[in-house]
Amino acid sequence: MTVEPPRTSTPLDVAAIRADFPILGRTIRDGQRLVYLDSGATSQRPRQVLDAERSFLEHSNAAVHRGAHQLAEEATDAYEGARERIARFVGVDADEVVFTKNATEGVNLVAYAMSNAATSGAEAERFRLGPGDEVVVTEMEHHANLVPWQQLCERTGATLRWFGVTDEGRLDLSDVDGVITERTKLVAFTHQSNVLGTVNPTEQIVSRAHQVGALVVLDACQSVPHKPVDFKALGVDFAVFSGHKMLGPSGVGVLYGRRELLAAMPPFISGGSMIELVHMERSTFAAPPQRFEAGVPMTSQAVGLGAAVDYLTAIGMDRIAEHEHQLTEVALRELSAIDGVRIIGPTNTEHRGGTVSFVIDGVHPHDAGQVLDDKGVEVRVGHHCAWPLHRRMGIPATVRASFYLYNELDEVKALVDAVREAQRFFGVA
Amino acid sequence: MTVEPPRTSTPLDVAAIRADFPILGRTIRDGQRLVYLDSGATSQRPRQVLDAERSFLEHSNAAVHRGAHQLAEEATDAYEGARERIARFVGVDADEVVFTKNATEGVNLVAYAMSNAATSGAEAERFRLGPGDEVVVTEMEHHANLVPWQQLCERTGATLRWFGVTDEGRLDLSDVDGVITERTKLVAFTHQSNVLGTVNPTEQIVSRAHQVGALVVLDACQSVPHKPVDFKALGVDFAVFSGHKMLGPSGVGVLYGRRELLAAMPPFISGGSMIELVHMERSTFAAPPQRFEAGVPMTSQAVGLGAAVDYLTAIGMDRIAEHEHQLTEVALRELSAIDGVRIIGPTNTEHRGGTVSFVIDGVHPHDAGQVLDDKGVEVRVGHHCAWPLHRRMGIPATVRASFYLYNELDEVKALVDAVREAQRFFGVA
Amino acid sequence: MQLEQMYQEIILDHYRKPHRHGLREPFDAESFQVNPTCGDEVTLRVRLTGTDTDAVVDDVSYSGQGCSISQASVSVLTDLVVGKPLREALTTEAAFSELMHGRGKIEPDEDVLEDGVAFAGVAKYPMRVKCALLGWMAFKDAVSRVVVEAS
Amino acid sequence: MQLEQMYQEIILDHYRKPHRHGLREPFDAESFQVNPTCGDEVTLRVRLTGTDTDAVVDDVSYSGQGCSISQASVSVLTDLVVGKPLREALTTEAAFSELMHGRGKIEPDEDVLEDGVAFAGVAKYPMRVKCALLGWMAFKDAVSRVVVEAS
Ligand SMILES: Cc1ncc(COP(=O)(O)O)c(C=O)c1O
Ligand SMILES: Cc1ncc(COP(=O)(O)O)c(C=O)c1O
Repeated sequence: MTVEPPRTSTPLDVAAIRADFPILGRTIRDGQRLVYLDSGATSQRPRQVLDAERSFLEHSNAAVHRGAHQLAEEATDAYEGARERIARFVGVDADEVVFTKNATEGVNLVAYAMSNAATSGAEAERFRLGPGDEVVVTEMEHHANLVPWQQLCERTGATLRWFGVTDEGRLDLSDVDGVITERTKLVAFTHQSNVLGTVNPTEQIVSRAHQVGALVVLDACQSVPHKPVDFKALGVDFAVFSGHKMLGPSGVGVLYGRRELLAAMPPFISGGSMIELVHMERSTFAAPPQRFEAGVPMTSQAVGLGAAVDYLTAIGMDRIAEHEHQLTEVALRELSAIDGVRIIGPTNTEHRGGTVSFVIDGVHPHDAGQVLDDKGVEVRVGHHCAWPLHRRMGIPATVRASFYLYNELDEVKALVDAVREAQRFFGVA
Repeated sequence: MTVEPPRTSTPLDVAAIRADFPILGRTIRDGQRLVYLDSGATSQRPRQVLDAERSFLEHSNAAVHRGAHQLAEEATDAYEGARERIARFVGVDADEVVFTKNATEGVNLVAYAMSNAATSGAEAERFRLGPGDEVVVTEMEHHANLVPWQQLCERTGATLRWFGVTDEGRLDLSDVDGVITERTKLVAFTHQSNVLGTVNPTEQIVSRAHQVGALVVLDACQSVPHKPVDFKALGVDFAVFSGHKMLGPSGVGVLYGRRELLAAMPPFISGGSMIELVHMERSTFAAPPQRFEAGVPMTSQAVGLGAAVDYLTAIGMDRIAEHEHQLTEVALRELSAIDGVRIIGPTNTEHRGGTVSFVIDGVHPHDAGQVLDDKGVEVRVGHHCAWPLHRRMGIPATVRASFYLYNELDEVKALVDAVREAQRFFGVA
Repeated sequence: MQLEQMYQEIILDHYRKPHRHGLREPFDAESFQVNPTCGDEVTLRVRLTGTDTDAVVDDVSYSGQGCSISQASVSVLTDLVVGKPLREALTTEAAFSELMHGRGKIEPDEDVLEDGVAFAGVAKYPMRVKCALLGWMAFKDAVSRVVVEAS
Repeated sequence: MQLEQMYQEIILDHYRKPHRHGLREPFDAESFQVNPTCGDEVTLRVRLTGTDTDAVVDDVSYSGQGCSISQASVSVLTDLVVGKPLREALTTEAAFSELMHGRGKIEPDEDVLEDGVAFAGVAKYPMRVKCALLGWMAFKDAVSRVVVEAS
């Protein structure tokens, strides 16, 4: 295995980065070195993020936006400061960032706001859906960006349509104008597939959607953690991502919404801190983002995510993308070279991120995963919450390796070796 | 000020407890000792909870229920182990405990499941609501247990009714049978008021509700952290509480639901990990509690809440209740003794928890809070997310002191002194 | 003790004896503003004379409930804007808003803000800034309604 | 290496040459079970003869897809229950389920579980326990359907 010299930026000092992640020092099973290749499911946390959260909790913890004492003031500053940095990280303004518990809640927030529009005022008109209206998704969506739209259609009588996937694992956009039509009210699609690694062409989809006046929701769970992303530049109306996939805490996610859309959108979860006036008979609601953050929020988690964004920014998203690109290139090449191993998704690195899924003839992914685990190589096996995509590719499950800034080239080698071992163990090589 | 000797249990070693809470060592403004009397909004966290979460993140962090590798196995064990201990803490079974981001989400979960029942199968029949049906709440509810029901009524055409509050700050139950009737489909009320401290008589309300076949939702946010609570013994159908009010992390709450109800209830937030089968056209859903936990959950936060429950259990909820009872008794007596101070809520400790709200003639609560803060006394001022209750009591806002296991008697004294100082500062005494 | 910095005598005076208090007729527009975190409210009316660049603030009347900061602030507001050209009043509004968002690091211009400079200490308390701005938001909103209606 | 403990030869043999594979007629009830985390599926049919306490498992047929553990387990299941009195089959089911939930700490009874004892190593891997139980859940479910229909 050889690495080409980095093309656009200085290479990462991966050893120094790894030293920031306490968990990477542990072993697996009988003393195997941990080779963590499951960052697509959830990433690990650097000391800096753990420390930021702990320091907040040991010094400034209080309920934010509720009360005037000094702790509340410091906590609110920390929480809103995190919001500002996170917003800047994805090219938007702080008041366009809503904190959710995860990306899944973000998608549901938009989906429920749309069905709630039925019983809201005229300003919510453009969010209303009914029979005859259509919602467009793709066959490669994560369940998080599929099931909420199915449910929205069930609630409203709208129809779900979708773009298919080619054998190569790309979106079939041969009939964009036939799928996104005047009936389309919303288009939801993933920026990068969590199985195939495919990066979808946002421009073509966004411009057609806007041509027919449809809203665009981008699932950015697998892009924001791995490369520079600017939602304004992409022109999407909404986007979601999760903290835990980008070195941040679990329990916090982000919904971005264009200012004027959030302002017109009915609330989803209701309760304290999202209101303007409350009477027994009825209530009115606060301006965004508060309108969409009911209850005591994930305060220390937002602070932790702010620290994660600082960490990523200090390293540089360009360099991280470049690093993963190199690992992916080697992984694709080496895995493809093994007899009986088939990559599911693009086999080159063009418009493709650092997620490599594959199947091994004669070895069920679950069994392969067990052998890999025995070698300390932690990958995910199964349908990765993208069941329809697997069905489309004609397979029940895959083995998925996903890379991040802390992965090293010799971990790719460990993966490849473990795959060969799985073949040996099950007698197929 | 004198303390009576503890009645039923050995007194807490508050000094030892305080040593577990790093934040209690800090100062406020110009070097004032921190007197934290805002645990009703959010509690502080002991080292044990911070350590449990950090240790999880440094050793076993992974996406739970998704993948078969050793980290996923350890993470799932930690997450499900926490669920078991938390369930036991409130007298229910693990599969009746759903993790939410906060109590507010828990209430919304039930409210949305009920409107979703309209487009669900026959098994969801008993959750359906429509015109002519009634939902009953009380005038002392936190917005979290009021606004979601208003919104449910808007979505379904059902009618919201409520129990009033007496001048003494008790529920007016003089006409229980007139308020809860055959039309009532659901009764939602708070176990303990977050403003008045009032503990409501669950038995009378639950038995009338069940007599007419209505479901009962208990808001246990202010009871579970402070005394022994057993949901099975109370006979409620659903209950909610938040981790951050009971020494646990923010970003995690609990919805308890009776097993057979959860089994029949349609999902709320949808996405990964809550499904059974997913096709492009439609999906089926997993059994509870997974059905209600879409997406990567608040994993480390659940683990932290498990540690909080262990901490509270080791000290003993009975002893904690007794300790708060004593602080409350002294606070009520000393504050009532000040000319121009009026307690809002019961003035004795019968059926009453450790939350003491009051107004000071001639000093707006916001201004009083500022003087208290200047003395290091952190209380909450405003309507405490119970605006209708304040309107009912004829006041726009109150000052609220709320106690917890780490508060000492001399902090009550600091509160009382600061209130007198506020009167002096604004020239009303 | 920092309290005196926040609660300047000027503020307490305005709180105890608010200027131009009460709701009066005639008026061109009214705005109701509430601070949802604490429940402070103000209803404020403006009466303008003249139009466009010649417009002058003829009267500002108000009622409400709230803390000393929110009540004193709206009283000071009336001193600063009544009888002034609208353009000048809006400049004053901008200066006051800037002061309040300055976290105590902006030196207020007494020529522009007069009694308003007393609120410089409030700017150090971010949770109270909304109190000080409540009346000013109502003023801005009411003025914008007049302008919208006129156009 | 712990792998061999999990993947006993017996398991791999059943996986490669599953017993009684395929769906057959006649049958009294069918159950479809799926493991939503990994997508493993099994469709299983039971045919009983006799009734109540005399009931005997006449045939179990199945098809499905999944890992070696889930496929081998259902193959072993058929060996253990076909031709046995239903009561005995359900006792075996309970014993197997107990073994799988024992986290590797339960000593299996070879007289009851026969080839099933090979799964003792799987019990140490909690994430794989569901694989081993998939077919058994289908069996239990199918039997309960026969009983419900009969009553
Ligand atoms: C009585 C009561 N109910 C509900 C809530 C809402 O809890 P959370 O904001 O954690 O969802 C609170 C606290 O804010 C409360 O005190
Ligand atoms: C592409 C994609 N979308 C959505 C999600 C859902 O994210 P979460 O589970 O954090 O809500 C994930 C990860 O699980 C993902 O990879």
